[in-house]
Parts: sequence; C-alpha cells; structure tokens
Amino acid sequence: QSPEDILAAAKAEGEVLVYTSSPDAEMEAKIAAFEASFPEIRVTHIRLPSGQLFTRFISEHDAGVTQADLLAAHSSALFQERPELFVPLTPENLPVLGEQQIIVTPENASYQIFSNDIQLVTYNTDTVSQDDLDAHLASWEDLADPRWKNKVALVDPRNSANQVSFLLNMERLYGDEWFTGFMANEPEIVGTASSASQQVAAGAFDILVPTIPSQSAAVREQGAPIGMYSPEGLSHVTSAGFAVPEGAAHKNAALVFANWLLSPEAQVIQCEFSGVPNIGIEDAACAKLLPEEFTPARDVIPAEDAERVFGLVGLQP
Amino acid sequence: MVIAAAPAKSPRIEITNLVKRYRREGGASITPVNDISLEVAGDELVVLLGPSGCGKTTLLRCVAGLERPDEGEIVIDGKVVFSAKRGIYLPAEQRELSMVFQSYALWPHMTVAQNVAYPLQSRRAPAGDIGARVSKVLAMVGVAGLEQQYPSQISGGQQQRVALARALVSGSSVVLFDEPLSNVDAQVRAQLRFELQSMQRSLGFSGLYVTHDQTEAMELGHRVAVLDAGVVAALDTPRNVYNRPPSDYVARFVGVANIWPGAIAATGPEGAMVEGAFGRIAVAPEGLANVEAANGRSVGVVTRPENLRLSHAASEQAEHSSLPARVVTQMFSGAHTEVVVELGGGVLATVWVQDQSRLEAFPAGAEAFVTIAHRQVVLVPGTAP
Amino acid sequence: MVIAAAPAKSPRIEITNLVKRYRREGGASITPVNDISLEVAGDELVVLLGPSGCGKTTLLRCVAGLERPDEGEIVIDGKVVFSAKRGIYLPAEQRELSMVFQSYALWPHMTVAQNVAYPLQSRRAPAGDIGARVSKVLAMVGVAGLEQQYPSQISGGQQQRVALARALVSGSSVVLFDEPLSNVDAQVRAQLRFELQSMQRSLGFSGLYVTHDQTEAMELGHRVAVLDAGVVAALDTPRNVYNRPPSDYVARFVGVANIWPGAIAATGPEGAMVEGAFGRIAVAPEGLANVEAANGRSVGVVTRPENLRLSHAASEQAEHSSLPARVVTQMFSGAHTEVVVELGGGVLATVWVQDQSRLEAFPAGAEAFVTIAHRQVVLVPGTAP
Amino acid sequence: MTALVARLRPFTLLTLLCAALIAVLLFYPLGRMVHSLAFGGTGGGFSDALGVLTQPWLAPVLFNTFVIVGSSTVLALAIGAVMAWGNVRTNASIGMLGTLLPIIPLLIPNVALAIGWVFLGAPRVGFLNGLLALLPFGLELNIYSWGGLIFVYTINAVPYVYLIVSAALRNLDPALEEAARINGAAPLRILRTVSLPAIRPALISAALLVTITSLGVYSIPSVIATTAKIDVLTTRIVFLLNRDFPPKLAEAQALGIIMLLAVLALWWIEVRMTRSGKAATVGGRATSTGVIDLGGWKWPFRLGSLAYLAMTSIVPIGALLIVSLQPFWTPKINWLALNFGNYHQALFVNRLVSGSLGNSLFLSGTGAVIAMVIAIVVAIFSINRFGLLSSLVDGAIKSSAAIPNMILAVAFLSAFAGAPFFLSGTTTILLMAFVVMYLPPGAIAASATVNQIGRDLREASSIAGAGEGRTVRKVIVPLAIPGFLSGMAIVFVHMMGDLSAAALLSGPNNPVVGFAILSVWEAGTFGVLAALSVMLCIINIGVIGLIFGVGRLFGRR
Ligand SMILES: Nc1ncnc2c1ncn2[C@@H]1O[C@H](COP(=O)(O)OP(=O)(O)OP(=O)(O)O)[C@@H](O)[C@H]1O
Ligand SMILES: Nc1ncnc2c1ncn2[C@@H]1O[C@H](COP(=O)(O)OP(=O)(O)OP(=O)(O)O)[C@@H](O)[C@H]1O
Ligand SMILES: [Mg+2]
Ligand SMILES: [Mg+2]
Repeated sequence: QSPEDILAAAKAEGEVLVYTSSPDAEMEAKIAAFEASFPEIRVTHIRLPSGQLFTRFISEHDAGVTQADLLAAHSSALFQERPELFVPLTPENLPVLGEQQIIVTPENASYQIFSNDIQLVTYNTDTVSQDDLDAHLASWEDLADPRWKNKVALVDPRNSANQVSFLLNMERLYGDEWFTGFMANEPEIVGTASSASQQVAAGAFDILVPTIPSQSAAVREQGAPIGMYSPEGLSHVTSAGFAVPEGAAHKNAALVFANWLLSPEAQVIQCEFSGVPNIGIEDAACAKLLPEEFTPARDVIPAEDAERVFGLVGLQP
Repeated sequence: MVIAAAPAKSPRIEITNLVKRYRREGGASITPVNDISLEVAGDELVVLLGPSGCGKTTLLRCVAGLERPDEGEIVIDGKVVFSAKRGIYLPAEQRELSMVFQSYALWPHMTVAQNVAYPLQSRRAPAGDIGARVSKVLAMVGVAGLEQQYPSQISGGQQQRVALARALVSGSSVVLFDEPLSNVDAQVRAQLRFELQSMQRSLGFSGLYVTHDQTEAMELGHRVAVLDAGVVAALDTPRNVYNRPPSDYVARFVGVANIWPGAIAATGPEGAMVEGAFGRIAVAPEGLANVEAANGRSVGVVTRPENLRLSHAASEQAEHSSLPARVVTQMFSGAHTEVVVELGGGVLATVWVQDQSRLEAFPAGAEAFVTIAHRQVVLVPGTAP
Repeated sequence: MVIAAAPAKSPRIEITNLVKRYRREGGASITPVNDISLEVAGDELVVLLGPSGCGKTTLLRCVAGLERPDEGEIVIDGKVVFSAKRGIYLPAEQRELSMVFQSYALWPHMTVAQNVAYPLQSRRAPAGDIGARVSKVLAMVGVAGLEQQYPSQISGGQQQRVALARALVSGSSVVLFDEPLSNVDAQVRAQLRFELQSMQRSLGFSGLYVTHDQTEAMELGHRVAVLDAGVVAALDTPRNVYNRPPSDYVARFVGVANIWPGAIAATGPEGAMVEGAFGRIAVAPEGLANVEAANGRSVGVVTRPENLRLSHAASEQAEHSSLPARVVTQMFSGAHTEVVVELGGGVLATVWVQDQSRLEAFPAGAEAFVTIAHRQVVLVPGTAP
Repeated sequence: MTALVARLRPFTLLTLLCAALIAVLLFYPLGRMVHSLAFGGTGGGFSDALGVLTQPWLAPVLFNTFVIVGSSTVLALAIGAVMAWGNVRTNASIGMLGTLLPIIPLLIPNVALAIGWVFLGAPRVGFLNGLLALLPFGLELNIYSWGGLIFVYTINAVPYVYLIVSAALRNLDPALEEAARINGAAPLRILRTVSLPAIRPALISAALLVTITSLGVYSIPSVIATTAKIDVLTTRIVFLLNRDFPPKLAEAQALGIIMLLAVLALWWIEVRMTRSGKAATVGGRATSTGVIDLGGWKWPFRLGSLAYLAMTSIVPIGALLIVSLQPFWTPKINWLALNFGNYHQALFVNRLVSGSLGNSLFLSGTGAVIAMVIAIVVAIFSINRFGLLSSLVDGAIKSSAAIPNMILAVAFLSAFAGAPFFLSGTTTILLMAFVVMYLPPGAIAASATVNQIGRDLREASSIAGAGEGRTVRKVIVPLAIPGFLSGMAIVFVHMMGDLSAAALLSGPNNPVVGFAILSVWEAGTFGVLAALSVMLCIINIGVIGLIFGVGRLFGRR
C-alpha cells in the first residue's frame, strides 16, 4: 500500500474519531488546520484523561467494537503493554517517519510520540524572586532547601506514572537522603497540577513540582503571577504518543491524520499550546526544544518501585 | 323489559371453620378468629357483638379479603373467595363488597365528594350518574353541604358519616360495617338506623355489622352473633338472645343483666324454684330452656333490671317472687334511674325505676322488696361453686 | 407535716365569651364556637352534648391550647391562659391538663406502656414510680397484658382505652375527654364509667367530657351542657335538663322525646291544659317553667316514651290524660320495645313498652289509648305556626 | 393456572417488567464483567481481588472512610432533621426560602462545592481566612483537615436528609404532636420523643441515602482529602483504575464489595424498620393541620437556620461567584478587574453550549423520569408483598449505589458497546447507565414516602373495587407526591453533575455537561469552573423549582 493508496482510501473513509487526552483547545486548533488541508476528512474527538481513555478503549475492544480510529494519549502504557492491538507504524504507512527526524523514539513500533514536555517548577512570581530561584533552586536537589519549608507542593504521584517516574529519577540522582531533606520541608500533596498551579497563583504555596507548562497555560494567559522555571540536574521529559488500533473503521484516515500530526505544520500548532516538538524543527513558535541530555519519563513502572517512592514521600502506596 | 333476578338460594356469605392467628410482640400468638362458622342469608344483617379485642374487626377483615385467614373457607354469593385447603384467595378488590372502616380510612387528599365518588369510579359507574348519586348518599347520611371539604376540615362524626356514605354509595350486595356510627350522636344515629333499614328494604344487601350500641344491635340485626375470644357464643334473633341467653357471658353482654348464683331446689310442670343466698325465686318453664332442670344443679339466675320492681311490701301474686333488699345507691340516667340494691348474702342487683316520683320512697339504706314475675327469669348454666 | 390545700374558691375552668371561627374550603366561614361562656367548678365534670359537627371538639381544643380562639378569655385554676383582649396565649404544654383525643393520637413508635408512661416522664415523675403507675392505670382501663404491644397491633377499642389511660395516668387536675369510650363495648363502658367516678372521688379532677352516649352523660355529668351550632342551648344538672328541657332542641337531644305542637287552652293553679291535633293534655305547674303560660300561646308538648302507657281503655284518674291512638309499628330493642303510634292529626308518638307480654295486645293497626300523668308532661316554647 | 393468571395483575406485570429491566441493566453487565475478570483474559481476577484484603493501606482507608462518612451522616441527620422539622412543623418556618435554601448545596456540582470551600477555607488564601485575619484572635480555618472534610461532606449530605425528612414530616399527623404538647412536652422534647421517632423509617432511609452518596463521592475527597493526606475508598478506587495500565478492576471491585456490604446492612435495617408498622403513617382519621408554636424559641431558631443556610449556600455560592468573575483566583479581590470572561470561556470555548447543555437536560430529565418510575413501581410493589422477589428487586436497586460508578461504566461498556447491542457512544447507553447509577437515591426517597401511607387507606381503595393500578394512581401517588418529587430532584441533579458515566460512555456527538466540568477541572481554570458551576446551579434551581412548582399543584391535602 503506497501513501497515495492510503490517502485515497482515507478520503473515501472521510472521517476519523480520535480519543485524546490533549486539551480541547489544542485539539480543535489542530483539527481546524488539518481539515483545511484535507477537506475530505472530518475529524471528531473525545477528550479524556489518559487512564480513562485506555479503560474505555480496552473495554470497547473487549466488547468487540473499536470506536476509536486513533488514540493520542499522554502515556504510552497501553501501547507498551498491548502492542498487538495496534497497526505497526512504518515509513510505509507513516511517511513522515522517513521525512522527519524523530527526536524521542518509541519503545515499540505500535506507536509514535508526537509531543514532549519537560517537567518544570511552577512558582509564584510575587513571592519568589529570580534571586530566590538562583540562590535556592539552582538544581532540583534544592527542593530540599529550607527556603521552601511549608512553601512547596508536590503533585500526588499516585495519580500518574509520570510523577512516579519523576520521583524515581530524583531517587536515582540524589538518593534516599534527599527525600529526608525534602520531607522536612513538609510538602503539601496536591491532587492535580492544574488546580495546584492556581493555588500557587493565589499564594497558597510558592512552588509546585513537577509540572509541565500546559497545566498552567490557562491561568498564565489570564495574567496570574506564575512563572515556570527549569532547575539544573534533571530534564525529565514526558511524552504523548499516538497509535492506530487494528480494528479501526477508518484506519487509513487515521494514518493520514497521524502522519499529519508529526508534520511541521502540526508541530508548530503544538508549540503554540505549549509542548516541545518531537521532530527537528526551527520555527519562532517553537523556541523551546529538548536539551541535549534528557531523561524520558517511564510510563510502565513496576509496583515495587512505585511503592518504594510513595513510602519516601510519606504516602500510603 | 326487566326480568326480576331469581332470589338467591344459597346464603350470601358462608364462613366455615375460619381461623386467623396473630403473632404478638414478644412471641406469644393470639387467635382472634378461632374456628368461626357463620352464614348470612340474602338481605340479612347479622350484628356482631363482643367485647373490645374479641376479634370482630379481624373477622370482617378476613371476609373483606384484607387479611388472609390461616384456615377455613369463605364463600360469597356462591363464589369461593377463600379456601385454605384449595389455596384460593381472592384479593379484596375482586370480592365486590363494601366496608366501613373502624378507622374511617378516608383519603386525606380527596374532598368529601371525591372520597364518596371513588367506589363508583373504580366500579365504572356512568360518569353522568356519579355526581347525583354522591349528593344523594351524602344527604342521606346528613353531611350535605360538606362536599368540597377535605377530611381534616370536618368533625369526627362528620368523617364517620362520610365513611359510611362511601360504603353505601355503590350499592354492593355485601356491606361490612365496623362500628359505623360510634362517633355520631344518638339522634343522628337513630336517623341513620332508619335510613339503613329503608335502604336495605329498597336495595337489599347482606352484611355483617359490628356495634357496641345495644339499640343498634337489637333494631338493625336480623340476627345477633355474640363473640367470645374468637368463638361464637350465641347466634340467634335479637329477641331470643336477649330473652333467653344461653350463658351468663351472653346475658351479661347483651343488655344489662343481674346474674345471681343459685341452685335448683325444685322442678315441676310450672317451672322451677331456685334457691340462693339472695332467697328463693320462681322460674317459668321457658326460662329453663338452657339448663338441665335437675334438682341441686347450680345455675345462674338472670333477670333484667327493667323487669325488677321495687316495693315496700312483698307481692302476693303466685307468679311473683319477692326478695327482701336494701337500697345501696341511686343513679339517674335519663329514661330511668338505676337503683342498686343488696339482696341476701350481699348479692347486688340493679333495678331500673322509670317513675321518678317513686324514687323518693327508696333512699339509700331503705328496706324494700324486689319483685319479679316468674316468666321474666331465665336460668343459665352455673359454674361449679 | 402535711397541710391540706385550701379548697379552690374560683372555678377550675372559666370560659368567657369564647369565639372560634374556621374558614371553609370555598371561602365560607363557620363559627363552631360562638360566644360560649362556661364555668367548671373544682372536681366537677361537665358533659358536652351536641350533634356531630356542632363544635364540641373545637371547644375542647381551645381549652387545651391547641387552637387559638378568635375572641374571649379562658382561665384555668385562676391563671389566664388565653385572653384575646390582653393578647395572652399560653401554649398547650404549659397548661398542665390532659386530654383524650377523639382520634386517640397514640404514638405509633411507642409501645402501649411507653405511650402511657410519656406524660409521667415529661412531667418528671420519679422514675421508680412510673412502671407501677402505668401498670395500675392500664389494669384499670382493662388492657393489662398489652404493655409491650404497639398501637398498630391492638384493636380499636383497646387503643381507645390506652388513650384514656394516657390521659388519666398523670393525675392532672383538668382532664378533657373527647368521646373517650365511643369504641368500647357497653359492659366495659359501664365499668370505666364506674372507675372514672371513683377516680374522681379519690383524686379529684375537673373536666369537660364529650359523649354521644346518654347514659354516660347522665351518670357522669355533674352538669350537662347542650351545644347548638356553637352556642350553649342548655346548661344544668342532668336531671333538670332531662326533665325540664328549655327548648325542643334540648328535649330532642337529651334522651328520646315526643314533641307535639299545641297551644295553651287554659291555665290554672293546677297547671294548664294544652290542645292540639293530638287531643287535649293536662300539664302540672312544674311543666310550665319554660314557657309563658298564657292562653293561646303555641307550645311544644314534650313527653318521654318511657312515661307513656298503652292501654285499651282511657285512664279515669284526674291527673292522667289519655289520647286515642293507633299502633303503627313495634320495634324490639332489648330492655324495651319501641311502639310507634299515630295520634290525632297524624302526630306520631313513640312509646316504650317494657313488659313484652303486653305487646301482643297491641299489634300494628290496633286502636289504643296513650296515657300520661300531668306531672310527666313538659312544655317548651313553640314556634309560631 | 387460573389462579396464577389472576395473580398476575397489570401492576404486577409492570413490576416484573421493571425487575427485568433492572436485571438487564444491572445484573447482566456486572455479571459479564465478573465473569470475564474471573475466567477471561488474564484470569486470576479473584485472587487479585483477595489480594486487596492484605494490602497495608486497606485498614486506614476503611477507617478514614468510616469516620468521615459516619460522622458526616450523623451530623447531617441531626442538622437536616431539625431544620426540616422547624420549617415544616413549627411556626418558625421561613416559607419558600426554607424549602429551597437547604437544598442549594445539592444543586452545586460536587467539584464546585469542594472548590468553593477551598476558596473559602484554604489556609492563608481562603476568603474566610482573609476575613478572620482582620480579627485579633489569630484564628485560621484549614479546609484540608479532618474537620474541613467532614464539614464539606456534611453540608453536601444535609439536603438529602432535609428533602426526605421534610416530606415525611408533612405527612405526620399533627395530633401526635398535639398529644405530646398536652402532656407537657416542650417543643424540643416533642421533636426528640415524638416527631422524629415517629418517622424513624424516613430517618433510616435518609441515613441510607446519605451513606451511599457519601461513600460514592469522589470529587470532594479528591479536592480536599489528598492535601489533607486522608485516603478514602473512592480516591483509592480511582488510583487503582487510573494510575497504571491495565486498570486494576478486580481490586477496585473488591473495594466496591466492601461498600456494598455496608450499604446492604443499612438497607436491611431500613426494610425491617419500615415493615414493623411502628411508625407514623398517613391515617384515615383526619385531624387538624396545626403547627407547633415554638414561643420564645421561634426567633433564635429562625436565626440559627438562616445562619446555617447562609453559611452553606450563600457563602459558597458567593465565593464561586467572585472567583467566576476574577480573571484568576486570588484572595485579594480587585473589584475593578471583575469581568465575565470566564462565563464566555465556559459557554463558548468549553463546549457547554455546543449541545452539551441540551443533551444533559434531555438525558437528566428523561433519566430522572425513568429512574423514578422504576423506583416508584418497586417501592409500591414491595409495601404489599414481603416475598423474595420484592426484596431482591428492592435491595438490588438500592444497593447498586455501592458499585463505584467508574466500575459500572466499564461494565456497561463491555456489556452493551459491542454485539448484539452496538450501543457504544450512543445516547441510549448513556441513558441506561444514568438510570442504573442514579436510581438508588430515587428508590430510597420513593420507598421512604410510600411506606408512610397508612395501610387502611390502601385497603379502603381495594374494598372500593379499585385494582392495584387505580389504587396507585389515585391514592398512593397523590399522597406520596412530595417524596417522589424530592427523589426526582435528587436524581436529576445527580445526573446533571455526572462525571464518570459520561467520560466512558458518551460519544463525540453527544457531549454532556459532565464533560465540560471534567475538562475544565483537568486543564482549565477555577474561574471557568466557578462560572460553569454558577450557571449549572442556576439551571438546577430552575428545574427543581419547576418540579416542586408542579408538585404544589398536585400536593393539595
Ligand atoms: N380545620 C377546619 N377547617 C374548617 N372547618 C372545620 C375545621 N375543623 C372543624 N371544622 C368544622 O367545624 C365544625 C365543628 O367541628 P368539631 O370538630 O368541633 O365538631 P364536633 O362537635 O366535635 O363534632 P363530632 O361530634 O362529629 O366530633 C364542623 O362543622 C367542622 O366541619
Ligand atoms: N396486627 C396485629 N398483630 C397482633 N395482634 C393483633 C393485630 N391486630 C389485632 N390484634 C389483636 O387481635 C385481637 C382482636 O383484634 P380485633 O381488632 O379483631 O378486635 P375487635 O373485636 O375489633 O375489637 P374492638 O371492638 O376494640 O375494635 C386483639 O386482642 C388485638 O390486640
Ligand atoms: Mg375493631
Ligand atoms: Mg369531635
């Protein structure tokens, strides 16, 4: 099947249903651009948190239906655990793989990464000065600095593997002792990063870790006193990937849309909504690129590891 | 052309060996209907008399189909509506009878008129008729004008009459009355008794009628059933039950009775002579029907207070017995004055005196004679001393 | 040392010019208590008689403090508990009286014993006493043994007696009874009347007592108040109200009365002679108390059925009047048989015959004389013809 | 045979139909899920489920849940019952205000209620703390605490109690209270010894309702309990389902079964209580319609309940309103900067208008009606029959509340998404799930009122020749309408605020409001969430007002 065949078939199919965990606004912007280029293909989407997205997909799969033509999630756990459910992605069916330089590569061929995020510190620009940051948060290790006692919030790692991965990396870099110092700062545990960033804006705490820019994009846009800051020592990168289910009704259209998602046009839109592109690209909109050295977040984490770090931050597993 | 319905040959209601038990709080069990058999003929009204708690309401509820009896059989209009053996149990709404509830059971969310119209509507009477029939029956029970009131806005007696109207409006052939007039005044009660009788004559219905009012029982009942703890203690015409009670229980329960313990001293063709602490008393033969007339047999002597006469001298007439007595107290109660006297051996007797002018002659403490005709004395079996 | 309390000098209950209005559904207004004034002395029981819906319950509720009257004043034990003018309104819980509700109002979630113990508990009787007092009063009303039952598990009459027990247990000095015995049988009723009287003698309480039972009214009431649509139509001792009713309304309401329209034909020191369609009847002077004894004045002639005698010949005695009559019907009602006769001009009269043996002589259609002594005739004001 | 046919009266048929519906909607999906867990796929579902019991976190989680749900239930019962009594049975009533105000917390989506209280009571930055800081005592509220959590659970629960208890009190024969007054009981004693005990079954129903809703609440603990480091069952279940792939369904279900046991125990008590006949019913001897005069207590009582109502409805709504007008949440209110930006955002950017509002109203309206019809039919059926069938159906529709909604949604997907139904993403599957998930509160409310109708009133109707259907239409429903409407209101509001069913079941073309809430909560701002909540609250008030308004037409007694 040549790319032309796929495109022709896609136009015949005429539509794609995407299960995505991206914010609505971002998704709508992408769809608008895509439909402008491919007026024959209509894209609809359902937005869900990654966990529920997978649950929904897998339950439907078990019931014998495949609604989604494309999954686009901020976790690759499903793709890693059940690669057999997805169409292997190759330069043949996804030409962009051959055309562009893919920065973060997937664990297997069942999916591709289309967006990355570097985990940062969210801070309140009213109560934390640049000097504070320089003096007390030069490196991630400084989260244990007494400057942040009662001022730091940690996103509940029990909600997502990305957070666990972050803590595991902190453990790897700084050892158990670092946690003793960090816990002495009595970090507040907060439910979700996006709600906690607003509490940062309100002044409930000074800094919040680990966060990615999209989680506070909306409040920052409203002019809230919030900044993002990247300490030294760990570039922990979380990724979003897509995959095309084997049984998808509009497989070709899905492939066309997936292919487009990795195109420079789509990646620029991606940048506008925060997120770091996964192809080599030079564009004013995409000022932020991945550093030379970074640590990809793990989406599949053994239970023992997870339980160990929960214990380190004083949580029941 | 109207063809007159053939008169019902079988009884309207046939109750056979009915038993109903309840479980009391605490585990004990109680049998308010204990093997009762009773037949009610077409257009007959049987009055149920009995002390409070003896099972009258329970019996009615069994007949109505509101309670599932434990044993026995009930046949209404030839149709078996309940049979323990054959496992038949027809629910209340299919038995086509009416009932006046002791608790009224008026629907609080319906006006008086709506309450009364309900049975007609659910039995699908032509809609045009309903209004007129409701007004008619409400007028009959004397609450015309209250049509638009809700039950909480009318008095207790008015509510009770609405409940009665609701039971009568549909003209069922079987009507169960559970103390339907207990909360209305004597005058209205008399009036309603009259209406019930004339309704029965014109429409015809059979029924069981529970009441605690003697007059009601005597006047309305074609027959009276006296219940004693779930068992029928007497079942006969009012007159027979009153005049010839089979037991002291029945005598005491129907009307007011003096019952003196004694023993038969002599028997003969003109009756018997009974002796007791109170003295000697002659009994006519018809008074012996319910006892074994053998000498020495202990009996209860039943006299009615309205048949006793107070006098200063003993009666000379042969059929009269005169017993010496002392007046204990007088109690005015309208139509008569109740005089309680003490006979020999401390036996008390109640005498009703109608002529108030004679009362002055018998103040408390006065000596007197109590006189009774031998035809007005009835014997009931006595308990062993 | 115990100092005997001084006997209450003022009346226990003083009701002055009380008015209570209700608004009917539809907008009409009704005045069930219309300017009533009434005093109840210490340890006096006043019986309220009146047709259903005349305002008895409403009056009781006003006294109890459950209803706020529109006008007037109520004083209990010298304390003003309600005064429209002075804006005083003491709520029920502060009036320290007891009441038997017409609807019983037993608490469904409490056992019989708990229901009866409640007044003691809320009046803080010593806990040790409560059990004994509850048992005692339950035994008195004849429902001992039902202590642990819930109200839904006992019969209607039993419930009513529990309600009575609850009102009596705390020994309040004022007790309001709203048809407390309507659902119990005659025998128990007589028994309870007796208990009430002896309780009143030993403990002493004043009260208002609503009943539809003549005997109850006559025996229990120190005085009887007959209500007519919110107004007191008569207030006197039972004997006076019965013997000398001030109006035909009262005569008709207390006991059974024959009331014949007539006009005074002649008056003299021995009384008066009244003429009407029924014939001529002599009235003794005491029968004239409630009418203006002037010739030609139209009056109602009141006679009681128990005072009329049926005979085949007219009486010869001077004080007797004999009226020719024809028997219409006989109705057996226990202690007496009711004979309805037609006098002259189609006027009906009810005669009670006690001696059943005499009834055969007066079958329906028979000609007879109705005889009455002039002392047993009372005149009431007649309506203009 | 004829006997059997005779017994299958129309109403019984209707009930069997409802039972069948429940069986299809509840037992079929759950059965399938359990089956596939145990035998399908990875297998070993049962041993996984058992594994939960040995987890070290289980005991503390159960303890926390017990303490929070238990104490908030007790508090809510006390507050709700006393307020209902004051408003329905005494002269301290505050009229319409008293009917609507207490249920306001019910009308605010749970997320928003929790966040509203974070706005108010967060340490340092809560609005109330800002006010308290002006006082000299150095008081500070901390919503992230046991007290705060129980407080929010309580005010969330009070409306349920209020609705059920006030419906029951409206039917209470005033003579019972009058008898207590005559016997010298002061108002509070009447409340304690007569009014409340006489409606004990309604109180138990309210407790059951509150317990199952509180057990199932996720938004409140997820907003408050995480920071307070208090784990409860629902947050734990969400961890199990969402953190890893594959979701730990078996374990989550095991927790669900623990909840189920608690609910079944309460349900059993409810059934026993209501059948004993030891509680007040609407009787056939009508008495007065009087209310209790509280005398000197009238004004203190009024002020107290007004204060409570202000505290629990006006204050949090005020906080939501302020935040909805702020560009972003800040305790320093800049009155000049307030604007409607968030409303614009909520309405036009977050798809609230693009059909989801209409969809939600339609689904919740239809769903509430269907659920209430089933609830009412089952409730009426089980007052007359004490058979196994009625118990089974009654128990099933009430205890299904114990199954976490997420799990139910998954079960629905596996049962109905594919062959032979192919309902995936349709409005039908969503409606079915709504009915099953939110039927229990309706069922509890329905049986609470139906049980209050005196037996003699039903019997009188049968005697009058009315079949079961007629008795239901003419006697039971008119008398029970206040309770039915309360149940309907509760069900409707639940459906409007649903987050879990929608997430898994709705398709791209039938979004519901829950979607909007979810996505704003996930990635939006508090301001938009507040705006959304304020609007939802207004819509809910409108609908509830309508429901009660219609009820008033029928409710004439
Ligand atoms: N809440 C109310 N609203 C309107 N009218 C009422 C109300 N309560 C009673 N009434 C009317 O007031 C009148 C008097 O009622 P009340 O209950 O005092 O009568 P009663 O004398 O006790 O009668 P009964 O012997 O039947 O119990 C009746 O006509 C009744 O219809
Ligand atoms: N549901 C029940 N559970 C247990 N016992 C009951 C129940 N209903 C009635 N009883 C008992 O059964 C007996 C008969 O009751 P029933 O109501 O038939 O009496 P009744 O003859 O109608 O009395 P009354 O004249 O007082 O109305 C009573 O002793 C009562 O306590
Ligand atoms: Mg009875
Ligand atoms: Mg009355």
